[in-house]
Amino acid sequence: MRLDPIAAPSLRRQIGLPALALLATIAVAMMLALIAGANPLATLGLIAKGAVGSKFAALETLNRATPLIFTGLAVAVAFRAKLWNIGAEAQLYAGAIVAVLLGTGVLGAPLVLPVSALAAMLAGALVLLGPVMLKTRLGVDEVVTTLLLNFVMLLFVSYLLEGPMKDPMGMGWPKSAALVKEARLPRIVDGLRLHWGFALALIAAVAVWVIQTRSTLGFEMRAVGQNREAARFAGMPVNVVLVKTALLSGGLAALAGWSEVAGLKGHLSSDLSPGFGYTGIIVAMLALLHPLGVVLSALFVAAIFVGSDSMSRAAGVPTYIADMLLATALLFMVLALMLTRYRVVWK
Amino acid sequence: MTDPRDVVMRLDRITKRFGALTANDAISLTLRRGEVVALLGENGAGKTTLMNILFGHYVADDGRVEVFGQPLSPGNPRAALAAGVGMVHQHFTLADNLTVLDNIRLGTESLLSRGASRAAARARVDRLSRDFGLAVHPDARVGSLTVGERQRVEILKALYRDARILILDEPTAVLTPQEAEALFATLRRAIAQGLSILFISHKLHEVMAIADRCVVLRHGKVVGEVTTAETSGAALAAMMVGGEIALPEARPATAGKVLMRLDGVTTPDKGAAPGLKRVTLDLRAGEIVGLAGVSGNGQAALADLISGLILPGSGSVTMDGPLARWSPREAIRQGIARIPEDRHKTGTIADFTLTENAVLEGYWQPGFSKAGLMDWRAAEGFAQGIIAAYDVRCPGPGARIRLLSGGNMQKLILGRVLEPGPKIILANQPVRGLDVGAIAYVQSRLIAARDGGAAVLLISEDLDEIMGLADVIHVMSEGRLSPGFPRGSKTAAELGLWMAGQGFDHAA
Amino acid sequence: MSDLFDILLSVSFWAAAIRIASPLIFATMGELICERAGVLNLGIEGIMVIGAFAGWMAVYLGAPLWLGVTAAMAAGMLFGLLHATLTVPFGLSQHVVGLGVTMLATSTSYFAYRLALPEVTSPPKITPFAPMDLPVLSDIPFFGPVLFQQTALTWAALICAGLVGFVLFRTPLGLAVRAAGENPAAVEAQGLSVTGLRMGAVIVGSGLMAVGGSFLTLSAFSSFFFEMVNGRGWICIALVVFGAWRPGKAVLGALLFAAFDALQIRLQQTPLGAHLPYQAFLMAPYLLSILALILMSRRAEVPAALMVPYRKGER
Amino acid sequence: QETIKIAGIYTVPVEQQWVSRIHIAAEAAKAAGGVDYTYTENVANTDYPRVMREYCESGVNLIVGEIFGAEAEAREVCAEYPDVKFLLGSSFMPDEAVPNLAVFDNYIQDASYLSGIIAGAMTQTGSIGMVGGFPIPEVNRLMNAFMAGARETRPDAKFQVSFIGSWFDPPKAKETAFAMIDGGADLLYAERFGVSDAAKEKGALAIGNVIDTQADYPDTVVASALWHFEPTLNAALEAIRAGSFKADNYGVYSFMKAGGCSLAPLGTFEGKVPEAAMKLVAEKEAAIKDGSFTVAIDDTEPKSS
Ligand SMILES: Nc1ncnc2c1ncn2[C@@H]1O[C@H](COP(=O)(O)OP(=O)(O)OP(=O)(O)O)[C@@H](O)[C@H]1O
Ligand SMILES: Nc1ncnc2c1ncn2[C@@H]1O[C@H](COP(=O)(O)OP(=O)(O)OP(=O)(O)O)[C@@H](O)[C@H]1O
Ligand SMILES: [Mg+2]
Ligand SMILES: [Mg+2]
Repeated sequence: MRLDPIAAPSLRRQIGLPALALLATIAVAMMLALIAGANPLATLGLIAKGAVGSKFAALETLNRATPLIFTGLAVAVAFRAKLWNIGAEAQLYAGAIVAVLLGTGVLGAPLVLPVSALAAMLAGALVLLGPVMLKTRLGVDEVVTTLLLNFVMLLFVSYLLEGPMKDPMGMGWPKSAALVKEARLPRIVDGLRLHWGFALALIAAVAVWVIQTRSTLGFEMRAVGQNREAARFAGMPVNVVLVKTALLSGGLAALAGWSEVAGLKGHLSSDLSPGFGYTGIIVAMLALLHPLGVVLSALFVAAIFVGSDSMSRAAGVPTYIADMLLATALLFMVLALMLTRYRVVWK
Repeated sequence: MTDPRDVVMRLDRITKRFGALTANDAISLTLRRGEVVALLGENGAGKTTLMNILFGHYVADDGRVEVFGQPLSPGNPRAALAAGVGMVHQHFTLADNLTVLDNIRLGTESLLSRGASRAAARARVDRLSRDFGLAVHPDARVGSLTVGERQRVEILKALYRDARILILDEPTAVLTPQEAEALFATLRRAIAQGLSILFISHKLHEVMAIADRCVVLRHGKVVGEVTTAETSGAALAAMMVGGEIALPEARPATAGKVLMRLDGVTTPDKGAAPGLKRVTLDLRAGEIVGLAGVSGNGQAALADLISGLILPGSGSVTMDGPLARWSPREAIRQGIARIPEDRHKTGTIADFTLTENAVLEGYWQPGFSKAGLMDWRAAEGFAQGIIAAYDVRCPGPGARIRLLSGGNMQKLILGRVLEPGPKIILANQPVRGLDVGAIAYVQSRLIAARDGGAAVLLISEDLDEIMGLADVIHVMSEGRLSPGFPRGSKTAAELGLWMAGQGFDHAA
Repeated sequence: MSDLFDILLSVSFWAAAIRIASPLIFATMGELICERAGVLNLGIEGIMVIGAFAGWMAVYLGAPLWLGVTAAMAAGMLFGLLHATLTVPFGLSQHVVGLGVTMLATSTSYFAYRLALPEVTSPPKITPFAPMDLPVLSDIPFFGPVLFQQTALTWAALICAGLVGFVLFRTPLGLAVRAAGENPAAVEAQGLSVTGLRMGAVIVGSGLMAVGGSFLTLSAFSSFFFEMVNGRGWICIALVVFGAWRPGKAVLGALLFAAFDALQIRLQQTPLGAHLPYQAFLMAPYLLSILALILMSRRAEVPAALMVPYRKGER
Repeated sequence: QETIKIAGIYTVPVEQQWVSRIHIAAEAAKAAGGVDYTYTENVANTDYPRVMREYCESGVNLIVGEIFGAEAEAREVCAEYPDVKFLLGSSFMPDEAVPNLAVFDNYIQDASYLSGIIAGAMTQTGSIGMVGGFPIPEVNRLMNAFMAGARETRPDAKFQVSFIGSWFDPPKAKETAFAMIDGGADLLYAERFGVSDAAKEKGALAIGNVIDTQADYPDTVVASALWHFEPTLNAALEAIRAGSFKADNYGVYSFMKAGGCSLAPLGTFEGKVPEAAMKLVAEKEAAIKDGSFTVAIDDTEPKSS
């Protein structure tokens, strides 16, 4: 088997293959429903209904997409520069911690949101800076250091929540005090959970897109990612670029945690993120590291998850089917996206 | 003609297309026992593609390959190896982290077997090394070897498998003249043992020296086939490009003031590569300084120093006064044009477009960006200008540079560094791997820059190139620099002695 | 201080370290094989889950223990096949496929468990591997109980590590696998199939990861629990780097990590434990891993083609 | 009478001890008739409010579950769906402003205390090991009551306390228990799965918690403090049927008085526990039931002694 690059993929290919991937996912869903003794024909409708079937459902999907856009952007920025940041999860929590530190009464009304957002970004950046320094100075593999820091950070959060940051009013449960009202991101639609964090995520995506395509920094980041030696020879400050990349990437991941706390939860707990940092990697790669694509792929991931989770309840299938379908959809989709650009040749 | 039974390999109407491009167009070719055939052609003529088909890396769209009378199954390197074909690729195929012996043994034994003893394998490698004059240490890690040693490993790999046909794709492009000589000695022994050789090179004197027959490709087609004895280098060159090549004629220089001075500069060694040892050197306006020497004798350190990659450990570098800061960007700011030794690794970014590569080192300058935002229109205009002025053959400024042939890539780099009107030009192996036409073009550009008042430092292992172009010649050996010899004051043999390190004892 | 020495000199501490290390050794060897061939397998966490599940389920349904191990291995190889197909011939991102496989294998295990046992309110048990009390050997002071009262699966882990080392460094197959991770073009040029080697390595490696997972349900414990793998797979990825891609060093790393784990459990009971938050102890193994990586960073040799997909005929 | 549709939303799988008690009670109510029951397990706290809303939208009448990790948001949902009743595990008090939310918790300190009395009598070395998941109030409360009970019969008892930082890692819990046995413990308080296994392998004893596992460890598990969710659920169902469901604290339905907890039968250990201790247990049990004695509710994190 060989793969031949296609110079100019046809529109049919570009739309048809992803559509096929979705169809295949639906087929898997039906098969699983059948195995679980549910009505396979109902699955498609139930998934769609659960993901976008009502205002409530659609907004929940957007809600779930919000942190994924941030972590997806964080990963896209880093991976573009071949900085393998697997630690968005830890950076996310760093942002969440800052949201609580500054949002529980330390700062007042007009200042608290912008200041805590910036401080959160800085905290996330610092978390990533460590591994990046180790990489640039000592050549320590960042895949492993960022991965391990996720566990350290989670334990640190757990320590904070059982120690210094424990909510005195929390009846002993390990969680932080609640944010004051001024530190909360307002909701976009009254009565529904969607908050301005989603809008901020969209703005961030556009900003990252501008940085990557229009700015000198974006040019430098791509160059360093593609060929470090050539970038250095061309006079680019490679380590500075890597550090800037880390700051941007860690900062974006931190915003995910910050917006979850400020927009949704109102407090920090050690299960704030069900793996948003890891899913961000999938989101970013699905988008081929394109910042605007990240928005689409985050929405896709969120819709599949929320839709299948809802379907599992409506159809009476074990809830784990949601993750199965999400994983299936992802794998089919990356394959389909690759096949839009390559043709399989059997020799 | 000889007995047809002597034909060891026959390519029959091989055609290979990459998209719209036909890289090989119905190429037929035969190789006989004990014969050396040279395959010639411009960059991108389709030579490597043809060899890759023969060896099974690519599958031909049409045509067939016969080895020792048997058809070779397509797309299957294993079959080619089994049939007795060995190939030394243009870009070596060695695993750096493995030892020489492991690289050679790789794939020679059944994967499910326990494997023959290392000792036996080593003995066999030792014997082959001796028989063919291919000295390498079997337990050395390939990553620590010089280019020449790696090539010996590649040849040993083929011989270890009892190759009867040896394909060499530009084997001398990266070799020092001494290493090239040694390679030819090896090849002669191989021929004597009955091997047949298919040989690709852009260096016509080598071709004249070793080949029995030459096959010339242009645009994927065979345009000529001659017996070496009945042709000349000039005739071959003309056949390749389809016309006469005007070789650059260097007029005497009129040297101006010193633009850069190195005074007793010493730099640290880098692994096996020596640093500079108290080097003193003047680069003058309107003069080409040639740096001769066997590669790995400190040229890299000198190039890195002038490129801004390293700082002098001791001694001083002055350009209109002592250097305050030193970095690649500072070097660019000071008007130094840098043509790197390796255009693939350091000179360009393969997946970037021509436009992006054109502004790779100047993107921060006011013309290309403002307030941190790129002006892509200006950048593309710049690239367009280079493409037009330097005759870069490409689909357009938006094409990825990896699609370009080496020569055209080099022209883009040339344009990138020469367009801003540099004061000093560092040209490190500027014509390596290029075809004769491209070489003539690059060299004429360098001469034109000199005539425009630039100081040029030309680093090359090709003594002919140095002697032809340089106004002043220095020789480097183990990090030391010889005095400057004016054009024509030393013969090649005399320079060779310096290269071997002989004059330095008196001079030092 | 004396607490620390007491712990370090105790038989049970070292026995615990070896026990804790056993699943890590299997899975680390699996990951090491994959990475040596050039494929980063982030599916490890999920493959350990499916191994824990499949091995346990087989035994629960009546299979003998070793058949359970085999079932785990087969399940792991199946997901390895999926990973390999997507990352090797199709050359998809190893990050995405790895995380996707982890998600798929994990959810598949849970889904299947729930379908098979919908009504349980207390996790069913099997009879796991028992420690092997070897006559004479077990009576050797100190080493006897540390080494010879482990279960057969622990022994299998140690043997497996030796075997992996032998195959990788002493056989033509191992040479080919390592070369595939260093320079696939070199492998191709010597007439071997990069695709075949890499796929084989990923499949076999995934099988070992799954056996590592099954250690948790067939030896360390007797029930299958959701989330019981608890990040062990990620640790193994760190252990491979820590071990500089060498089986011997990786086993050492696993033992070291396990020893720290065993130590922190015990230190929590010392006066020190009363002063420090328990999270500090749980963090220690991770922080020490990072520290160790820093200390050995200079010498580590990453397989040069790790994470680089190989597409034949493309340069 | 109309069927009451119950939906359970659990943050862990239904095998988890705590949730299993709710699940069993709900299944029992369903079997008894007049009730319909579905559930979703393993819901992340992030998703919890969404799942609540989904069930509300789908028209269930009563939602049971646990909102310890999603209090604020969950209460918002309750407020937004006033027609749906909620019976949720929570550390907080009921709120008059949200009249459709009643809270509960596993207040089984009474039974834990009694099991502690037996433990104190059964330990030879006087050293007791306790392995927990996280030091949350629901865990601390029971550990503290158990320790108080143990001190009744063994005033000099020493306790080793460890938290493994996970709810679902029996191998780790087992290793921790092994370490405690090495440290001299001959009796373990089995808050997590895995602890009794260690005790069994090393010939130590164990005291169960929330569920009865003696059948699996006949020679190991001496006694267990059981939680019964049935009184809590039945009270809620009655209130709904009577139309009197309101913001209320159902925690008391877990008290021994209400039948919400009990000491498991000694079973295989019948006759092996010292007479005096069993007498004390009986006394205290009676005192608890008639209200003359209350076991202190102490939610602070227990420390090794
Ligand atoms: N893998 C490939 N994919 C697409 N096009 C290719 C590929 N390899 C080669 N080509 C095309 O085939 C043409 C011939 O390439 P080839 O490598 O055979 O040139 P060559 O004669 O070896 O040149 P050089 O002298 O520079 O080595 C090139 O111009 C290129 O456009
Ligand atoms: N991925 C590719 N796609 C298309 N064409 C390619 C690709 N890689 C190489 N080529 C073509 O193959 C030809 C030979 O490539 P190669 O890498 O040998 O460069 P080259 O021209 O020989 O330069 P150099 O001598 O510097 O190595 C080039 O002309 C280039 O056009
Ligand atoms: Mg070529
Ligand atoms: Mg070339």
